[in-house]
Amino acid sequence: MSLLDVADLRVSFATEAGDVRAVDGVSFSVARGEVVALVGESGSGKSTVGLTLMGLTRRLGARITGSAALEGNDLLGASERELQRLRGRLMAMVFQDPMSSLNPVQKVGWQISEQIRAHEPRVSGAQALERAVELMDRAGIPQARSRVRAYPHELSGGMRQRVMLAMALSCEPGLLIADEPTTALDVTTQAQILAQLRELRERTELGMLFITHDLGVVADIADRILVMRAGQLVEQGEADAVLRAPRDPYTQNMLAAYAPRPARSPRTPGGPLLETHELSVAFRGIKALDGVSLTLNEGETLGVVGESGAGKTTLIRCLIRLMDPTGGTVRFRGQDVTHAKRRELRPMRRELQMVFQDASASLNPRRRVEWILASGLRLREVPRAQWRARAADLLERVGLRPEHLERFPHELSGGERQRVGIARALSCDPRALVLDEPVSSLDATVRARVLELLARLQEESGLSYLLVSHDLMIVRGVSDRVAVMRRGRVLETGPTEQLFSAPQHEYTQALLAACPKLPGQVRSAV
Amino acid sequence: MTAPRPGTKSPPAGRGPWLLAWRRLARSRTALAFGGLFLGVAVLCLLAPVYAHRVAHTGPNENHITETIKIGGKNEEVTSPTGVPIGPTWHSRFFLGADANGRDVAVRLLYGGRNSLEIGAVATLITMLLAVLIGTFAGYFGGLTDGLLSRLLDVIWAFPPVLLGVALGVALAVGGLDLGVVKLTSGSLLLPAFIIGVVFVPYVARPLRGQVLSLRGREFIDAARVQGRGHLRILAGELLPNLTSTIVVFVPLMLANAILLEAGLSYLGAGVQDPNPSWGTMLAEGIRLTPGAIHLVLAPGLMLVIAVLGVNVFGDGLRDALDPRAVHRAIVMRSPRGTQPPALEGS
Amino acid sequence: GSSTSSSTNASNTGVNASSPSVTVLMGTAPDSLDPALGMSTQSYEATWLAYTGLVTYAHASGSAGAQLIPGLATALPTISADGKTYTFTLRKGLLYSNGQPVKASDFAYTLQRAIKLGWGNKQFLTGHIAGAEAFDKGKAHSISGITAADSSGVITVKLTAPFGPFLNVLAFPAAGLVPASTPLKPLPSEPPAGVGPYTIAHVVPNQSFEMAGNPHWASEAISGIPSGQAKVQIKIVTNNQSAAEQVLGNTADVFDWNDTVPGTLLAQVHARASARYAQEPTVSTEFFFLNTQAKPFSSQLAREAVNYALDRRALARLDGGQLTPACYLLPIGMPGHPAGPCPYGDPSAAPNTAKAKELITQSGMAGTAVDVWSEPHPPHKEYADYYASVLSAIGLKATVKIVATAQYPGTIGNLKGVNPQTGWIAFSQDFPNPVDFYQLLDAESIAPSENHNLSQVKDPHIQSELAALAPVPSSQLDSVVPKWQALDEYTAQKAYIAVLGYDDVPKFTSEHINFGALVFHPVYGNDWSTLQLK
Amino acid sequence: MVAFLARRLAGMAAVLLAISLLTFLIFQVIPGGDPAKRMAGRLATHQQVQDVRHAWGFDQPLYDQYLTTMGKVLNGTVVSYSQQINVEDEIVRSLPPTLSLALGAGVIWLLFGVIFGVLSAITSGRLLDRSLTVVALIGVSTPAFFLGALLLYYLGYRLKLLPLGGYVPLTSDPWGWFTHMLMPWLALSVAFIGVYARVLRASVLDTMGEDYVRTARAKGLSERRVLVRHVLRNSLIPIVSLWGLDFAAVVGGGAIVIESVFDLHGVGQYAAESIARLDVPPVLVVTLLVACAVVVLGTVVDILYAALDPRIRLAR
Ligand SMILES: Nc1ncnc2c1ncn2[C@@H]1O[C@H](COP(=O)(O)OP(=O)(O)OP(=O)(O)O)[C@@H](O)[C@H]1O
Ligand SMILES: Nc1ncnc2c1ncn2[C@@H]1O[C@H](COP(=O)(O)OP(=O)(O)OP(=O)(O)O)[C@@H](O)[C@H]1O
Ligand SMILES: [Mg+2]
Ligand SMILES: [Mg+2]
Repeated sequence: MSLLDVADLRVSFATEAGDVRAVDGVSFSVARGEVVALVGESGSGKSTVGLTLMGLTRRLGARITGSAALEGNDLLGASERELQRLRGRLMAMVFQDPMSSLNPVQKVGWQISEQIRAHEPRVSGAQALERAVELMDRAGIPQARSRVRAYPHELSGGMRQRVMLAMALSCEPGLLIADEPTTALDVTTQAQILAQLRELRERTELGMLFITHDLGVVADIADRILVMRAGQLVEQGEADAVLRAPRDPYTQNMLAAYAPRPARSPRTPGGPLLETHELSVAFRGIKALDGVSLTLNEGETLGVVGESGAGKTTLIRCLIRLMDPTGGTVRFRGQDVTHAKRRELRPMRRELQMVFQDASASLNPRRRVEWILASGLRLREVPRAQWRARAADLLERVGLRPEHLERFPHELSGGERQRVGIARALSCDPRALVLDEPVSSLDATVRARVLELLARLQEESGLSYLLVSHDLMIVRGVSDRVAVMRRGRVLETGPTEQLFSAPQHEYTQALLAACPKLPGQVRSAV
Repeated sequence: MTAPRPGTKSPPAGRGPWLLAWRRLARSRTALAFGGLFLGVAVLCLLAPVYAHRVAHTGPNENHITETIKIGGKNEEVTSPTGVPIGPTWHSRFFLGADANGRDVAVRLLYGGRNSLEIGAVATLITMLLAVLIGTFAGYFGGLTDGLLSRLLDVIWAFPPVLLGVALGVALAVGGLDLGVVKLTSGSLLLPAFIIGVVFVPYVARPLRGQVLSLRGREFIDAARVQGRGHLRILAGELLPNLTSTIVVFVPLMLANAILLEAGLSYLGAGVQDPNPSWGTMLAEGIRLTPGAIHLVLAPGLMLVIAVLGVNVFGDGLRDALDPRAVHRAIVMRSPRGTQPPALEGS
Repeated sequence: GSSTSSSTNASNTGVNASSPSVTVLMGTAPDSLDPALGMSTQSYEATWLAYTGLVTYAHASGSAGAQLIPGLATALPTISADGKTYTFTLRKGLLYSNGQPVKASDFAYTLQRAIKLGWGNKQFLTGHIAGAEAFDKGKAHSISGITAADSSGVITVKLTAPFGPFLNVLAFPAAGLVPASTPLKPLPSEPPAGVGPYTIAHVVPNQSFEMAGNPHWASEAISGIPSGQAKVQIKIVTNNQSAAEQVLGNTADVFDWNDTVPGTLLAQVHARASARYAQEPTVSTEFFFLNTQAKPFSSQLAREAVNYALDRRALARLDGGQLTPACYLLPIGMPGHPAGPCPYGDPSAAPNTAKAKELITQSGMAGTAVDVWSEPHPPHKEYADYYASVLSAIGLKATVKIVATAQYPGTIGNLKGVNPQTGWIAFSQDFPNPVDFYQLLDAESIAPSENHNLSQVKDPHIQSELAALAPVPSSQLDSVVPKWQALDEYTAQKAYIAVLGYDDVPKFTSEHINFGALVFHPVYGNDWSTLQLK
Repeated sequence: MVAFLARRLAGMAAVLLAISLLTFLIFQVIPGGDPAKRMAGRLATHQQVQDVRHAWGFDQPLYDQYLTTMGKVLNGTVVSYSQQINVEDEIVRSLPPTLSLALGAGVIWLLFGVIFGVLSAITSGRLLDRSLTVVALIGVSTPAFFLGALLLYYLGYRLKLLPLGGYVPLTSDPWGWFTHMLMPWLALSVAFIGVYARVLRASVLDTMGEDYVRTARAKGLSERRVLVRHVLRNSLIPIVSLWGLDFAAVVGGGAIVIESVFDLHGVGQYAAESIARLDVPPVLVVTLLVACAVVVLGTVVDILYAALDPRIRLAR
């Protein structure tokens, strides 16, 4: 007998721009102890399904039809009062963003025990808190007893996510809806959480609806897969079957995009272009960079990987002199960047451009694409009359159409925005680009296309890239050489294939081991 | 990682934020109605001379103390021997009654409105100009510039606005103010406008500074710096467009507050100088003559409330339209009676 | 003036702790309750009952109240033939309110203290008493012109030149004796001991004070000074409206005469309380000064035009009907007030605007710009508004200039600054002698930054008359009244000023008070020592 | 914390210095504002005025006058020019009415502001919300002295329900105190109620859209609990700080106009009368007092803010 039955679920939102059909006729079921993965590109309606089952889209003004039953309880027709009884006790949800999903002004222990007491009125406050400690402990939070008194902001992202998990499981629900529970985490933490969920399912027959766009994670945990696109289910089936032999063209595309790119054939690098020597940065005693020496050669791509907080962004900001290092130097074509005066810096700046991690934050939301591109052209003293044509050219180079010139950043998709970001960097006619996680905010299909674009530009104009990422797979596909960073230090550097097949440092080895893999993918090392 | 969150939907392509805001505003009928109300009052006030000549047949400063007028066949004195002025006649002459000097209240109300609105508008302009300059420079350059400008704001801030206004008003009432570029003579309407404008600067400059402070850390500013653009270019090209909606939101707010503060200062005798009427001075005179002549309080008071209410409701709608996701709602609506919380650092 | 004094019942034992209490509501707090500093009418109203000088005024209404009577002196002084030496004899056995005996030498100390603390009218002392100037400058340790023998009680005062109103000066509360042990510093909240039916107690500055009985008064009982029957509680209530309502509703007893019953309330007062409300004339004049040294009022025709054009009935209405229209500088109640008709027509009738316009045209001043100065206190601003509209109507171009009350005298009295053309001014008597008013037209009062002759009149006729009339002692004023009348008529003909009228003030009490018995004194207003509860 | 307080104190000293200088200078440049002329009497001669000027040190250089005055302010011996009464004593006497006014009105506006704001937010978009919005904005748009005059006229003169102004000490007559304060409280708080209702509405609506409120619902909490423990707990934080600052402003004379309308003899009225008399010392002291109150309460608010919102650390 299945735990959850959903039939012909349709959800639409009335917005200023008309109705948005977020979910458009979705039917599936989840059995006890089964993990069903819901995958699909951004905006396909995955979260809406989860939220609707929890009854949380009602107050957003959604129109909902179809049926959904959880252990015989009608979820869609239930009154708010009945839903309150079900939420947390029979079904629980873990939300995508653990920082914003916890109340910032309440202690985490209180937040967990609050749920327990809401459903079990006879439990005393102290008992509930005791259970919270236990739950947090089981969720793998070290020193749970003292951490119950912590506020959310005092915990790391991973710990916050585990608190969410502990909270969701506090009343031992039958169904857990997990909305991208690991997206915010680095690979090692992600692996730990996935292991916990697996263990939980074994132990408590927990049924799970696991929402994600990461196929690697799906392969790791799911029994069955549902693929969504534009509000509809385009494919569903056993996990292995879908991953090995996708039938729907969209799924095939997605898988293809995810598949790691073959390592590049090594090329002959030119002379050194950008060098750092013993670069150090300290923030109030914290060493964000601790003696980093790296070299980027002409025409090559240097990948820098490292977990969150490793100092990657700090490194990049020093390279382009958005920040002054506490020690060490940066040289660009032999010239000292670190101590250059503002006037000397200008020509260097043009040649050394940056692509930012968050494409939407790096584009002025109040300016049209044309203006954004023209601002670079103006600095090159291109006559005003040519701006528009040149801007259109640039767009073409990054695979966009001239009509995009008229748009504001918010009118572009994530991938398009990142392309504009690249076009802006190109507008200065640079020799080298430093790229801070240029694709990590994009979903898999778009990501692949942007990486392709970068490769093509490099072919065309011999640019050098310094590409920073926390994702090993990305770095692997595009880099000639790779450097691994941790806690402000470079642990090892080497040609891509060599580093991946024979990592020297044990941290690199751990990092590689933690990477989720699709079935059929051969682990390259360990 | 910022995957788009539910609730943010992409608007129709090709539309700028301004157009969208305008559309939202156009749909908010209450806001438009009240905006229209304010405009109506303003137009009415601009037509004061027409009313004075064609309808009331008297000017704003013409005294009719000892005259009598015919109402419904009866002769009535404009002011009684003990100085009590006639109430509303609802006729073309002395429609809203007379004041102690036997002047037509309706005529003065319209002329006074002109002055009140003019002061409000000029004061708002001064506030916005100074506040944008101070706020953006302090926020963008930080360091010493910020320190000095922020202390300056602190000083104006901690100075009780009404006391500052009255003190300045008294100080400048006779001699006027010589600013080098402009000379404000005593009795000039620009004088109270200038005082009010200065008093309100911190209320706008502080939030602007806070906003610039947070914008400064945004990546598109970094992007501009990476391109090697100069500070002023970045200020004007990148920052200012992002401040416009805040600025626009503040304009009606400040206009409303300026009109209110003008009334308060006039009540304390430091506002508009005689014989120029303003709603505030009329109110002050009216309050002196209550209870025998409540119309002298009600007429300017209600007119003032209607005009300010119009601005406020419109401003409220504008705020919603410009930023439905309510970044600006946190910008506290201010009254001249109080102060605004300083933008909290580190939040 | 309505009733005469009912006060000389010496059998009264004075005010003590068990006396009933009367509440006076006062709109403006006294500037200071220290007699050596107080200058405001509110201050005099209280201090003249607590600080009796060698001479004082009779406690009576109307012109009887302007009579000087012996106070702490046994009799009015003997004045030497040259008019420069005044000789007094102090009564015997007098005690201050704190029990200390009164000594003749205290008189000298009292005047020294007033001079040293900077009493605002000290020019009446330093300008006339021999040696006072030197004392003020610190060139002498005492005033050489004053001698006092404690044993005999004989006090002589020598003047530098005869000064008619000198006895009036000694009747100021500032000359009311205080013990020589009084500290030489302002004592606004613990006023010094004095001699009089009352002492000032429980002072909460700007909020309230009490006129309590003087425990030693009963034994002294100076004839002509009533002992009082009730304690007086004075509360400062800034809002005249509220104060008038309270008195009307009998929750307070006396409405201070310095305040105005709002015109809007007068109808009610007349209807409900006509038996306890009266409009009392004061010896004060409101006028517009006309600067004779500047256009347009350098032309006598233009000045006359103003006098013709003013509708004084309108001005009276602006003052809530509490202004008696008039055209002479010397007000009713001041010796020398002319009896004849006004040269510009009946001030209580319609103005002659046509004539005024004609005069302006004749004068050639038509179209001249005129600044009309006034202060914001009602109805002075309203006067100016009206006045400006009148000037505009007769062919001048008038602009109103309102200056904060505190700034006003300093602003208009500054010839180097604004040198005002015309503006409102009011003057109330310091003492019942016309010299007081004629300081305002005395050429010697013209000064570059402290100008008091705002019309800047430099008229030889006025100067010669003043020289003759000023030295006549107040006690012999009757003999020169016709001369004063003639002078004042001359002034009116020259149209040096445009008089609005004389101020009336309210005498208004609750029904608990014996209204008829309450004296309205021409110099000091409501005489609290004559307050009787029904 | 100590460093924070020290920095704030230093900042405060700087601000107070600037404010005192500014006040002092403003009064120096007032034409015809020479205090000596007023003190010398109405028909004083030039010589007399000079004497007063000398006696009071007005002929000393400006910085000297400033330093002497500030010295007296600091050791509490400064007296007013017009009455020569100790200014600090006078202010202490004026504090009870001002505190009564500020505290009472503060409680009223906080209470009703919160009630209206919450009502408005939970009925957002519906009729009640829209009517409350208009009512709140009417409140915001009404000058306090206009409202005060209307109250005085209708409740006082016409209906004779309440006294026509004045202040009765709480200690001598609690009921009298209450009836005398009622109208001033109302007149002062209405505008604030409007402001607070609007601010709280916005704040509640913002909070309602937060992810953690969704979490709270997902936990199966009752709607009331979600509202009180999660929404209000967070959205009241800005209100608390707002209240502190407004209170400071009102205590320090922000209620000048109301005190004058209702004749309360408070600090504000004292300041207003002193300005009218161009009496520098009281104005100086009141201004400094207000500035102190604003700065000190600003600091308290920041500390409170940090206590209420654990994310915020005291900075600067
Ligand atoms: N409250 C809402 N109002 C209007 N439209 C909404 C709302 N919530 C979601 N949508 C729209 O519904 C569609 C599906 O959104 P949903 O959040 O379910 O996508 P998703 O698959 O979870 O995407 P992601 O991977 O980015 O989280 C989107 O087009 C979104 O814009
Ligand atoms: N402005 C700053 N003040 C204090 N500490 C900082 C600051 N910026 C960075 N750090 C610290 O420096 C270290 C490196 O940060 P950095 O942003 O370079 O990491 P990263 O590798 O880019 O991480 P992520 O993948 O999360 O972006 C971190 O410990 C971070 O907390
Ligand atoms: Mg989602
Ligand atoms: Mg980073």
